[in-house]
Amino acid sequence: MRRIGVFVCHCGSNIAATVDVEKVVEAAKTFPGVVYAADNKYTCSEPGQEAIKKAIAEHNLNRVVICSCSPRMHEATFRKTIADAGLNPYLLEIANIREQVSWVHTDKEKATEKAIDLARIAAAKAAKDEELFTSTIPIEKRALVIGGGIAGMQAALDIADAGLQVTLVEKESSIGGKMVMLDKTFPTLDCSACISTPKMVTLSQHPNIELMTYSEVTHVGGYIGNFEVTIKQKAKFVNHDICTGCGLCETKCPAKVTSEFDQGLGKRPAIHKLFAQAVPNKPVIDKNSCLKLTTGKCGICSKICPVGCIDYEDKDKEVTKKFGAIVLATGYELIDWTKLYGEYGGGRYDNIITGLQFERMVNASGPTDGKIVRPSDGKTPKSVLFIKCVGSRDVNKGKSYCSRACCMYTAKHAHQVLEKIPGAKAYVSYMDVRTPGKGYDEFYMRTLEDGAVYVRGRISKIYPEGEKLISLGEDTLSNSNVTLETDLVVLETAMVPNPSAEKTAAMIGVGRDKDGWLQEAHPKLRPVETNTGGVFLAGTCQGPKDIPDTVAQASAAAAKVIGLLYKDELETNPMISKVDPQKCAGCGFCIEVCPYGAIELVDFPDRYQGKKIMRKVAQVNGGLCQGCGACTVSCKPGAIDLLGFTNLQILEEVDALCR
Amino acid sequence: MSQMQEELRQKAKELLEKGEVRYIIGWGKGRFHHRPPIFIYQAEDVDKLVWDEYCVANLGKYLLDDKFPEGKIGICVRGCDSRAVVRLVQDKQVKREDVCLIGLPCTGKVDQEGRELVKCRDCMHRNPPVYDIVLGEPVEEKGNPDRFKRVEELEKLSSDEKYEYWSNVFDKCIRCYACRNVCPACNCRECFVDQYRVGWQGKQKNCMQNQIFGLTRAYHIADRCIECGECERVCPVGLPLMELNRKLIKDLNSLFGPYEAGVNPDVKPPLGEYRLEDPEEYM
Amino acid sequence: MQFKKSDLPKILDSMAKEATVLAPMKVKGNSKFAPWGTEGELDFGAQNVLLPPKDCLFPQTEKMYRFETDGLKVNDFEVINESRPTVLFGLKGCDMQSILCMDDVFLTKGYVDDFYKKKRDDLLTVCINCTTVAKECFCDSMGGSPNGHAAADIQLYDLGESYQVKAQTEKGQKAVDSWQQYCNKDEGEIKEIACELKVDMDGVPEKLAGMFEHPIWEEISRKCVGCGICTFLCPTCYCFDIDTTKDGAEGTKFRCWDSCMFSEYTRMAGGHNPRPSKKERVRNRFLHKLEYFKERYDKNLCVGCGRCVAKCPVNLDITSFIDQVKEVASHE
Amino acid sequence: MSLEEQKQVPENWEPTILAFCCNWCTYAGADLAGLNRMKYPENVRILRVPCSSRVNPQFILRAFQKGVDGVLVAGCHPGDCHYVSGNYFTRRRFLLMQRFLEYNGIDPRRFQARWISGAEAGKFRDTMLQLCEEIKELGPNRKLREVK
Repeated sequence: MRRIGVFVCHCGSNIAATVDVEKVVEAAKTFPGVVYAADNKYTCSEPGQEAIKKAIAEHNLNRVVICSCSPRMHEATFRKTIADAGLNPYLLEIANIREQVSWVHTDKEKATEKAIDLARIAAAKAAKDEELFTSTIPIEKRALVIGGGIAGMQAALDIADAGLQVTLVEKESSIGGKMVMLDKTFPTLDCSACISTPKMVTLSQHPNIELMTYSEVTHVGGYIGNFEVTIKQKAKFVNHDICTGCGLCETKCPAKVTSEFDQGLGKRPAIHKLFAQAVPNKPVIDKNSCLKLTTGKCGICSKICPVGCIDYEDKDKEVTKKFGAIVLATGYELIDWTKLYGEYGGGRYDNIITGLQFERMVNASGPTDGKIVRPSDGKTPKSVLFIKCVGSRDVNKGKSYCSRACCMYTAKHAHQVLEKIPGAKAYVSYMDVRTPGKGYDEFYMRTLEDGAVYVRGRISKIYPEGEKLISLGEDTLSNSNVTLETDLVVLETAMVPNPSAEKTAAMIGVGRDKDGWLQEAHPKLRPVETNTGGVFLAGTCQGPKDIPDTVAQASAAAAKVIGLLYKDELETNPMISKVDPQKCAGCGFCIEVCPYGAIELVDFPDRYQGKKIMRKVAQVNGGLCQGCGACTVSCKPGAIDLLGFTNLQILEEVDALCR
Repeated sequence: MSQMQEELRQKAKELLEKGEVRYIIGWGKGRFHHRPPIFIYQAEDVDKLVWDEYCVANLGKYLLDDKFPEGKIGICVRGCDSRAVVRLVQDKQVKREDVCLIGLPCTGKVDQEGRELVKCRDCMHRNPPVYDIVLGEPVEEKGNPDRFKRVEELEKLSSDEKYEYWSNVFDKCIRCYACRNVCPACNCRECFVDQYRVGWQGKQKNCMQNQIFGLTRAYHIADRCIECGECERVCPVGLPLMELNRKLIKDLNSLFGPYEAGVNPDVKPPLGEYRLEDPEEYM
Repeated sequence: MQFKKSDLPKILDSMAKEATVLAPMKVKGNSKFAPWGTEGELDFGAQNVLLPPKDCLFPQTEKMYRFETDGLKVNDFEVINESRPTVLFGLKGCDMQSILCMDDVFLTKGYVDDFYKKKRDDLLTVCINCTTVAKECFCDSMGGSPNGHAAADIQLYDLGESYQVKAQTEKGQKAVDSWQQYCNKDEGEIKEIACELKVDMDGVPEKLAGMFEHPIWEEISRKCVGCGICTFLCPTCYCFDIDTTKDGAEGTKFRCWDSCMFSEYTRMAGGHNPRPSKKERVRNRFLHKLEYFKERYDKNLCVGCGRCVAKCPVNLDITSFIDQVKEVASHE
Repeated sequence: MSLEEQKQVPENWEPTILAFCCNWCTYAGADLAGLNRMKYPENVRILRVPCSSRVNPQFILRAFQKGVDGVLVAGCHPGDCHYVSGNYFTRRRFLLMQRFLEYNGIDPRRFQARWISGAEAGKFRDTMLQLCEEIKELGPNRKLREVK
């Protein structure tokens, strides 16, 4: 039998000035199931809470209604109060008669009437309150970081420094990502390698970090605190346990292919380190270009290796590990401009390169040893045109968004041309210049002072004429057509999500936005969390960023991971959806609308037409469900219901309101 | 028609003899003009199968009586039956591999006076969109029957006129739930009307309660109604139930893009998904 | 004694002054016994009106009592048993027979249902014989007749231009007395007709008694869709459910028709259902109509009105079933 | 009772308006309106739900049946849903439901939906004012209403 107690708060004069509290108490006494009603000057105060506890004991109350301020204010307080009195904390309802009555109304009679209504609604709901229990799930105190670029490295280091175990998975043979490809970083012009390689080394030597390069995540199961992840370690054909990284094999390997790291500007052997300072600093054999592995003839590296670490029989291996949290740091790629910009030759002209190729060129350890040259003839260009927003901010061509870092690195590129090639001309074709960072605008101004010529307008066509490239465009500031004759054109292309992120995100259940960037839980308030509990985002996988923002976000993601993994177990919210398997027909509509992937179909043993059968029914994962209730409406028979806000309760509330 | 019937019996015989299906759901002879559903297990019984202009009942729903069959079920499907099966498969109530769809292109059915049934008048798929075997030649589709005409007429009425119209309709309802029970979109294990503990719906038979039932049922099947018109056909008091269903279908199409339930097994019902660019009226 | 058909409205008018006169009518596309005076037209055609007359004795929804609670106590309790004099005019023999079945259930064997009794006591029944029959009619196979019913308070015979009047009870006589101004003393020839649809009920109840486990149930129930058309259109189906509406502290208990064809009809609070599938439900309905009731009250609970035969969406036809039973019985 | 008779507005009639508010945005917006002592009519009764997507269209039918004169469903702005996508489903469901109710003779002003954030106390107040004014103009709702 429901025995409801109603407690009406004066809140000093906050409520009592506009609501006749005694009248509310008297009315409450007549509500169905109500056996006790009283008022209190300040219900949330110590004596107020004691009065509730006393009444629960004396009147054997088993449901409590408090008419006071917003539940957003004191729900937690009063749940604790009734729990102290021995009641389940979820047998409480709050009627908000302050924010929604006394503070917004002036007519005392009408306000009192409304307060009585709200109390009646709360009592009707309370009558259908059921005991709810939080459950706990243990947490695996190990984090997985997917992606070994600057974001992944920063996150892994921060988590490891906090004393937690981290596994970092990188698909390339070395960590470092895009940042180690760069020459200098804006706006301070410090050498990119100089600031990133020490991090790489620290990471590889960190006692709490397990580094898995040349590896990919192939399956993710489980949920927050308890992910089960399968990682494929690709065959390296080099036993890294023995290899000393001497590099002799690389010098002798006869197979030479285009270097991915150098963006196609240089060559590399089949057995290779990704770059000189690679971590781990040991080579792998690219099985697609190795002569031994493709034709069976060669085997030079094996013959010359001083320690005998070459193993042509090496196979891909899969390991499964448990993790409590996952950081996605899958990074970006550059948009393939050749498919989009036929008017720039679509890749047919050697002397049109991308910004990243420019970075490799200008990098002292790059394919040209730091010299800016024309790929066609190796000559030093006397004039260079940089075109910004290639594929960015142009829905017709590429992407609608701004790639954020290009304005600044273009300024850097122009600066480098002017610095490295005396007397050279640097032109920049731009739509806008966006420099909202510390020291950014100053850097841009400096580039202008250096003599870079900024032309506002898009380039509509580029074609070669003799040794030169002719670029046609418009100067929208002077409203005139411009023709630029330069030796080299650099396209500052849009960032796009790393294509491998799509598969990884789908495995984990992280959403992607319209452009494929991974979706954060809230653009403002939860920028590094995802809608899948225990999965966080770092760096450009979430959207275009420069290095400072990437590092900041990586540290933020690390902080979230640390906060999660420092708990021993996770308390689940008991106000989540629950399936009645008898009613559930297993249609799976709820699965479609669940933003958290918290519902799955499971086998349910049942009898059907006299036969014992297994049928599918929905089941809610308490670790993933956040209690929104979207599923409840998708379920026509109401087989899935939201505890704490059940269909029955809301119908009772509606009925009570209409009295 | 009789040639098709012969072909159907031959095919049924073959399927049963070869053991490709355990039984076949089709239409048989009833009293007067009725062609009630029948269930043929033996090859020698195939001559009980009838295919003529009186085969009106939608057979799809019978699959729910044998959700875990001990062999394949053969089922005769016109366009509407085929769509019913597709919906049941999409709702995971029937496994596609458990059924063998015997497609029968259909030129419309008639009542005992020989008049074309209302449900056939607005048919969009006379040929089964999904089938395993198809008999006879494809028939010409109706093109674009003006199936929203009545809805558009009703939309033009004033609020009060609309309400009066529907009150008169629902006043007649006797709550026999035949509409629900024949509907292939209604495949809940326990209908909301039967959940007396939750109390979605009162058991009283009065205009308001009938209206709540009618509106709720229509909304429940909004994105699953295959427009077979069975609800309207079986209604003993002749309620124009498709005028409700078609309104929802019309709006779903105009709000969220073209959609026809049960035609393409890969297209999801529109209320189970959303687009960021959906119409915005609530700012 | 006779009166002209053209005087019928006047007679109905005069009766309607003191009672609710229900007559078979077409009202806004609906075919039912409607109060005389409702906008619509009288319908004495061959086909029965769609909705049976049982609603006036046993309403589809009937308020029983009202109560009020205060906290945990019930304060106020009031039985609602409203009735007013009612005339059921223009009953066919089958529907009249159905009222006798209902009387057996609600008034005999030591059990009297007050709600029913009050309405029954207030009821005057006026039968008219059938001059044509619909193809689904088979009342004369079920112990009734299209030519009238002896239990009606008043029996009218259709003579073409006029009705011949026969008062069969005291109550009927009293009513007929008040029609004197429209009546003359003529006697006409009454034509008798018979149903075209015939079933042979001979020995069927007895045979059915031994057929509870027979495979026939499995077979015939396959096509049943489990709707309530047959039970709600049946003039003799009397199953009901009792439920409560609550409005805060006030509440009303009411009873409403239920159908044994609904899957949840026999479902118990714990979830167990003794009639879990269509087979058990169809079996129960047919056995109730043709065997159980006969055993208890010595009447068929099917009166042959033909409504279910005409309206079942899948032609699950009781007459065909009886034919089938006859066949089964002959060689098993 | 005919519709004409039903149109009689009882003396001193005040509309009852039900507002389903999501916990994270609109309910917070209502609280903020309170904190700022903004005034709006007493006719509105708020029911708190975790998300607007928790609101079953059947609740709306029930409200009209039990005598509510107007219903509001309010939640976070698109893109701001605390539960990611709930309000997008709300939007689809209620765009359809609103038209369906209108088709059945319920004036669309009696059933509205709005996006009101936790910061939009002013919008909350304005919505309440507008809703009350519109419903007052429409008079008591008798449609779908249970006869007591």
